[in-house]
Amino acid sequence: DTKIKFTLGWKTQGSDAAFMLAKDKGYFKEEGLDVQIDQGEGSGATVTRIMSGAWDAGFGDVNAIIQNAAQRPDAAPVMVYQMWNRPPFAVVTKAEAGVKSPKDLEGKTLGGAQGTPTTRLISVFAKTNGVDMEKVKLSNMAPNLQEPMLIRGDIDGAMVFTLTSYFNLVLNRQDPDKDYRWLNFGDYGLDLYSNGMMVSRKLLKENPKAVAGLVKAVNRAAIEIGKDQEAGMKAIEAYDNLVNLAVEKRRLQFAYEKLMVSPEAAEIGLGDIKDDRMKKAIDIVVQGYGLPRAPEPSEIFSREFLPARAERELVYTAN
Amino acid sequence: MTDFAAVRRKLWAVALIVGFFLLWEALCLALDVSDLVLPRPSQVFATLFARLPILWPHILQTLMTTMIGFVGGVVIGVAIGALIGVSKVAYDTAYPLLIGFSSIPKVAVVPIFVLWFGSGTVPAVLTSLVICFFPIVVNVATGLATTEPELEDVLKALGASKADILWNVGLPRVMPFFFAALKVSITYAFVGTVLAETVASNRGVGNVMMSASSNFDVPLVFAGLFVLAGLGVALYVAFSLIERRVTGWASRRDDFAAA
Amino acid sequence: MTDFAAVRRKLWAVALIVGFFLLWEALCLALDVSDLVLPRPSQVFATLFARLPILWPHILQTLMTTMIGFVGGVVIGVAIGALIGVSKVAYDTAYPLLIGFSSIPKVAVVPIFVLWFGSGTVPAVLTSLVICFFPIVVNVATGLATTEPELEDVLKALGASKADILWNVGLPRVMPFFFAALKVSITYAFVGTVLAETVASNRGVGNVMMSASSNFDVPLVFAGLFVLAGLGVALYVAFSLIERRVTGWASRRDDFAAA
Amino acid sequence: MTSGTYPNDLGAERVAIALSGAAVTFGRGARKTAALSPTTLKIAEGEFVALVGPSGCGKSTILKLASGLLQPSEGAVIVGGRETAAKAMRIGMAFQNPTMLPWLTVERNIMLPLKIVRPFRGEYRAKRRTEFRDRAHALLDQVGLKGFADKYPWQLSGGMQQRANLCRALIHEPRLLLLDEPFGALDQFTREELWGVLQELWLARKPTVLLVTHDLKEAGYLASRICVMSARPGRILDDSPVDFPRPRTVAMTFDPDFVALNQRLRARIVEARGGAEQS
Amino acid sequence: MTSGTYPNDLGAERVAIALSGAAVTFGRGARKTAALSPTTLKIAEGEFVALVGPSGCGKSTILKLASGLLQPSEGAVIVGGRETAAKAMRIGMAFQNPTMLPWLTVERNIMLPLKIVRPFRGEYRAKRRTEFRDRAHALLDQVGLKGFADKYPWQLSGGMQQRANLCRALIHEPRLLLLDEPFGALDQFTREELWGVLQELWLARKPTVLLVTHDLKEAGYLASRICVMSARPGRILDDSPVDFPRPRTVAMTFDPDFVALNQRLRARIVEARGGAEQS
Ligand SMILES: Nc1ncnc2c1ncn2[C@@H]1O[C@H](COP(=O)(O)OP(=O)(O)OP(=O)(O)O)[C@@H](O)[C@H]1O
Ligand SMILES: Nc1ncnc2c1ncn2[C@@H]1O[C@H](COP(=O)(O)OP(=O)(O)OP(=O)(O)O)[C@@H](O)[C@H]1O
Ligand SMILES: [Mg+2]
Ligand SMILES: [Mg+2]
Repeated sequence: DTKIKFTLGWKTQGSDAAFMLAKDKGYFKEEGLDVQIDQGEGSGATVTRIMSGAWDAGFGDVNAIIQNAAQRPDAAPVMVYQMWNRPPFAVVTKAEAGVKSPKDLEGKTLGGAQGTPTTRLISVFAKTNGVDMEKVKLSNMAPNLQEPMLIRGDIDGAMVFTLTSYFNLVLNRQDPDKDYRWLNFGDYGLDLYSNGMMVSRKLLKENPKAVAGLVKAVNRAAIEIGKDQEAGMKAIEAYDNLVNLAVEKRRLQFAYEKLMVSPEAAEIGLGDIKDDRMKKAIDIVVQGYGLPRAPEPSEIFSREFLPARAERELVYTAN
Repeated sequence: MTDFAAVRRKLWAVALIVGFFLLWEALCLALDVSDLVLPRPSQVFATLFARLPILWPHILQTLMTTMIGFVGGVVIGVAIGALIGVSKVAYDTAYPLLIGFSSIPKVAVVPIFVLWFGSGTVPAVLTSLVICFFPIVVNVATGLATTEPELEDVLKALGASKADILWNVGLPRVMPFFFAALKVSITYAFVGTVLAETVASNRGVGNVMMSASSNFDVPLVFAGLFVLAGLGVALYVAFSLIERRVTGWASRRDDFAAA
Repeated sequence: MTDFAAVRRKLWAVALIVGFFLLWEALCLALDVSDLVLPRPSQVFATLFARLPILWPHILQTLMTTMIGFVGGVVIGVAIGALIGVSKVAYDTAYPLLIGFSSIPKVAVVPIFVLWFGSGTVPAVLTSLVICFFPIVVNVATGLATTEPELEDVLKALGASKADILWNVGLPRVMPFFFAALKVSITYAFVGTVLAETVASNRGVGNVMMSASSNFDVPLVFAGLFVLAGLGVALYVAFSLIERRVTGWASRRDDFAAA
Repeated sequence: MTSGTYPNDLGAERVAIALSGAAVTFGRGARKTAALSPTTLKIAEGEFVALVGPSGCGKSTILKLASGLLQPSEGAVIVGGRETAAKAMRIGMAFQNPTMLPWLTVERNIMLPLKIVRPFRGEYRAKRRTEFRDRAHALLDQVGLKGFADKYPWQLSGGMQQRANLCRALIHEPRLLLLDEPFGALDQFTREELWGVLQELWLARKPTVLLVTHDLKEAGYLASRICVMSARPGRILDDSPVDFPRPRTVAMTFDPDFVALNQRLRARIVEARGGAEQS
Repeated sequence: MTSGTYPNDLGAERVAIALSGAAVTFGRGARKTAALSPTTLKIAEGEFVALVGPSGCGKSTILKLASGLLQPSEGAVIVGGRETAAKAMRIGMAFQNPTMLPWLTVERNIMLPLKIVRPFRGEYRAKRRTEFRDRAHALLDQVGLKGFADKYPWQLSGGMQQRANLCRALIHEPRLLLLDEPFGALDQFTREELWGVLQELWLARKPTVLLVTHDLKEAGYLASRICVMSARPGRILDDSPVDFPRPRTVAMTFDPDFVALNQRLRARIVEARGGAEQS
């Protein structure tokens, strides 16, 4: 079997179920792959981890690929399966702060973890929506401090990943729907792609068959979980018995509902992208990160390994 | 000192330690501190006992990793310390380099280890090693450098080699401070292991704590901290027993010869 | 030792340290190590000089934070160390608690500080303090516990109080090991500050490194590391000068009386 | 045996040191070592008592009892009417092994008692560079250590360390002087010079002195009373007054009476050794 | 002054120690202390030389030169034909201050030379519990320390430590014995007993001995030659043979010839002190 070192985007989360299921049910094995799944340090760090050569593939943020591809086109990994069709980037504020539109952020203090896409893109978000960044105060903090500081009122808003922050608020005994307002970047002109499965250029060049196998197995698992989340949760539990299964199941469903199921996915199938949308997304990132050049979508994404369209038909039923 | 006094002293100490936890519990209750910020010890112990079966393999993993790193750190620490303590050039060269290296947050070094050795146990062992050897170096070197020349002269007059002197005078003389350094080192060894486990490992107490903390399972985070503290104290107790035997001469305990 | 020999020794040391960096440079070139993993020293220094104006306020911030935390740590460390070294009950009580606390990765403690004191300098100072005082406690306590009773008897016979004995015998006796502990502590103080800065702060070298690392600007990360190493070494040199004056008696350098 | 035994009942005179059946045992259980058999000894204020006896018999132990460094395992020790010696009397002690603090110069070592002992301690900061310093230098001159004030103790020879040690015991004009073989490492001439210094000092201020020595001539020259101890665990075998007039001279040590005293004490010591020294 | 000066030309006899104009200075610049003036001294193999002189004159310094612990600042020191003393001869040294290692029991301290010195070191592990141990115990018995083998050094009295120190210098049957006031802290009787022990040992094995002492009687009893040193920085003033027959006895020390020798040496010392001791 080909050994593959695979890194997740973060610690075990329900939304990673597809990878666990593919491993658990032997889909990787069927493709002649021996995949070792490691927990990650952040979906941006997945890119550096793969670039450093210590991992072959991983689940991470496409925007980080864009950033690196602009500077080191030969080293940056390539996205081969765009799992999340929509961006999870958002600014969350307390309902009582009365932030109804981006413009209301002026005069507020926002907390964010350095280097996360949300934090990096906040200026583009502001510019797109006519917010004067001079009037917004930014404060750095570790990701797991954002929600507590928001709850305590040390900051007025947090620049977050919806998928993570929503459940952090739940875990902090808050009601994220009733008491909080979410400004999703996707709803305010930042129509970006986000996490998916990426592989190293080395693996791509030396063992394309393995890449194809990887994509096939993960796709099969992701489609399956769309119909049966319980199966995914079993795989999660087998991988890491420390997680809060109830919360992780909700997170898994959140990922499907808010990030994966979309008109675009229904049109082109799970895992694929539209090149013109990607081109726009690249421009946003280039602008937001102040990159020296705009890479082509083909440098970022390869659809070469995607299974046939029919196999990528996502049917999601919550259960 | 009579046996009775010794027992009473130990009881006092136990009472004070228990008192510390009771105070913590009481303060949390009185100030109504959220368990998301600082859980009460009773919650932490409850979590710890409830989750112990799941935690157990992680604890063993962390303990094993730490012990390997620690033993390696001690060996290397003593070797470098002896070198620095004996050679002036080594002192002038190695000290600045080691100080510089030690001032660097090890979290920046872990990725390099991961790259070279893959994720998992090896980088954790190495992190634990590099984080824990410095206190040993410093104390061994200082102990050797401050050894009374009179004691060394006893051996020199016999035509002893440098190694003889190191072995028969330097090292015994250094023992009390070596053990002092061990106490510091073992705690840092745990910190190193946990650090590496949070960065790049799927097992170990560090990993548990990281995932618990990203799930805001604060009592579990603290259960992990208590486990680490407990492991640290357990090893400290083990060293103390050895220390009593080996360095009793230095504090001239009356019961030393009899022990 | 003649002055000439001392100078030659220093030159040797400088040559070896420079050699270390050249070796690193050469190995990186020979093994074609990516600068994403381990930049060459030349790249790091180039980045450092190019970015120095921007880095400068951060360096000052980190240095100041560390110094405050370190001074606090030293004061508290000496106080607790003296207590433990003198009182048996304190020894039995405080040691396990301190060992336990020290075995805890401080990264787990920083968020608590941040939630209590807000982000910024205060939690960084506290982190630096709690991370650096333990080596001092241990060495001061050990030094006091192993002080030769004969020396204490000199004062006891004069009817000296415990404080007199501590001040006139205990502390001078402990000095060499106190300075040894300072060397360990200052490095940990930097680590603590940087740690807190990475968790929650808008300034400081830790913040710079965090943002550099999220930008994949590895040479800048290493520039930060070099700055930290440099600060550590600079403070070490400062302590060494004091140490020479204060503890020369312990190594009985021939040039001590003349210094 | 009562022939040479000094009346231990001091009557109205004030008692400086009183050991009442004081015994010292080190260690516990099987490792127990008796260092001193129950010993009763009274020393009046202003007396000069010399303590002689075989090596290991407990002479230093008695000095440590008198200075309060050691508590008796049995019996009681009262110094200056109190149980805590140092509180009751200003004590000057010269230890058997010179115990200079290695981080202080000879001068600072010698001034140490002034830093600690009342009433000097209050004035120490003010006078350490003037009056106290001069006093230390004067003492150093007297013992032949002129010019060594700025040296560190390990830069002195054995005999010089011993002399510095003596200076430290004298500098604060103690009322009780405990000297443990203070001249052991000195040549005969330096020794005799220092006898003179010590005698002068005693005549001038009349402190209580307890001197341990192996030199019967020294004991006879200096002491007003000589106690002979048995081998370990020691007890006091003989307690004789020395009645030669003061000031005494070295020449006096050749006086037949003096020689006779020496001979008698020597005989007592031989007798004492007979039983126990082989252990 | 040549009256009592021993011919320093040893002819065909093998030279054990040769100091040729060896001088020692400590420190540098303004802080320079001359510890020993240029000194020339030859000691033949099997000689027993006693060194006497005022405190601080450099006696211990000469011993350290002979043992190789100190290098002369001027001149040369050759021991057993070589510059590195310890390589040339098996040396036994008793330091002036007992320097027992505090972490070892008395027994282990005494056995230390056997652990270090060839040919014993190879056999140390095998014999430390049997033969070597017995040897240590036998020595301890001889100096009157039976039963103290398992104590730690700080559990001994001053004089007992000194005796243990002597045992350590003797246990490995050294060819060169350097003794720095080895009986200083002992009472007269223990001292005389140990003179006998040392003389016997010397007669049996004929090691070269260099003994520092302040006791002229001791020097006369033990030595075959006595060197008198001047005050600091010392040099050798007088070098006289002692021709009394062996084995000598304590009674012999009352012999008129013996007393005369003592008196003559005493006069030389007084003369030596006249000039320098005030410094
Ligand atoms: N700390 C100790 N532990 C155990 N035994 C001790 C200790 N101190 C002294 N002793 C024992 O007590 C006895 C008396 O000791 P002390 O020092 O009083 O003798 P001394 O009369 O001063 O002898 P010396 O003339 O040799 O100095 C000795 O046999 C010694 O072994
Ligand atoms: N390490 C040193 N540094 C400076 N001076 C020293 C050192 N060691 C010895 N001296 C000086 O050298 C001189 C000779 O010392 P040495 O120990 O040889 O004297 P000694 O003849 O043995 O005297 P004593 O009979 O008092 O032991 C002394 O004046 C002493 O101050
Ligand atoms: Mg004594
Ligand atoms: Mg000497």
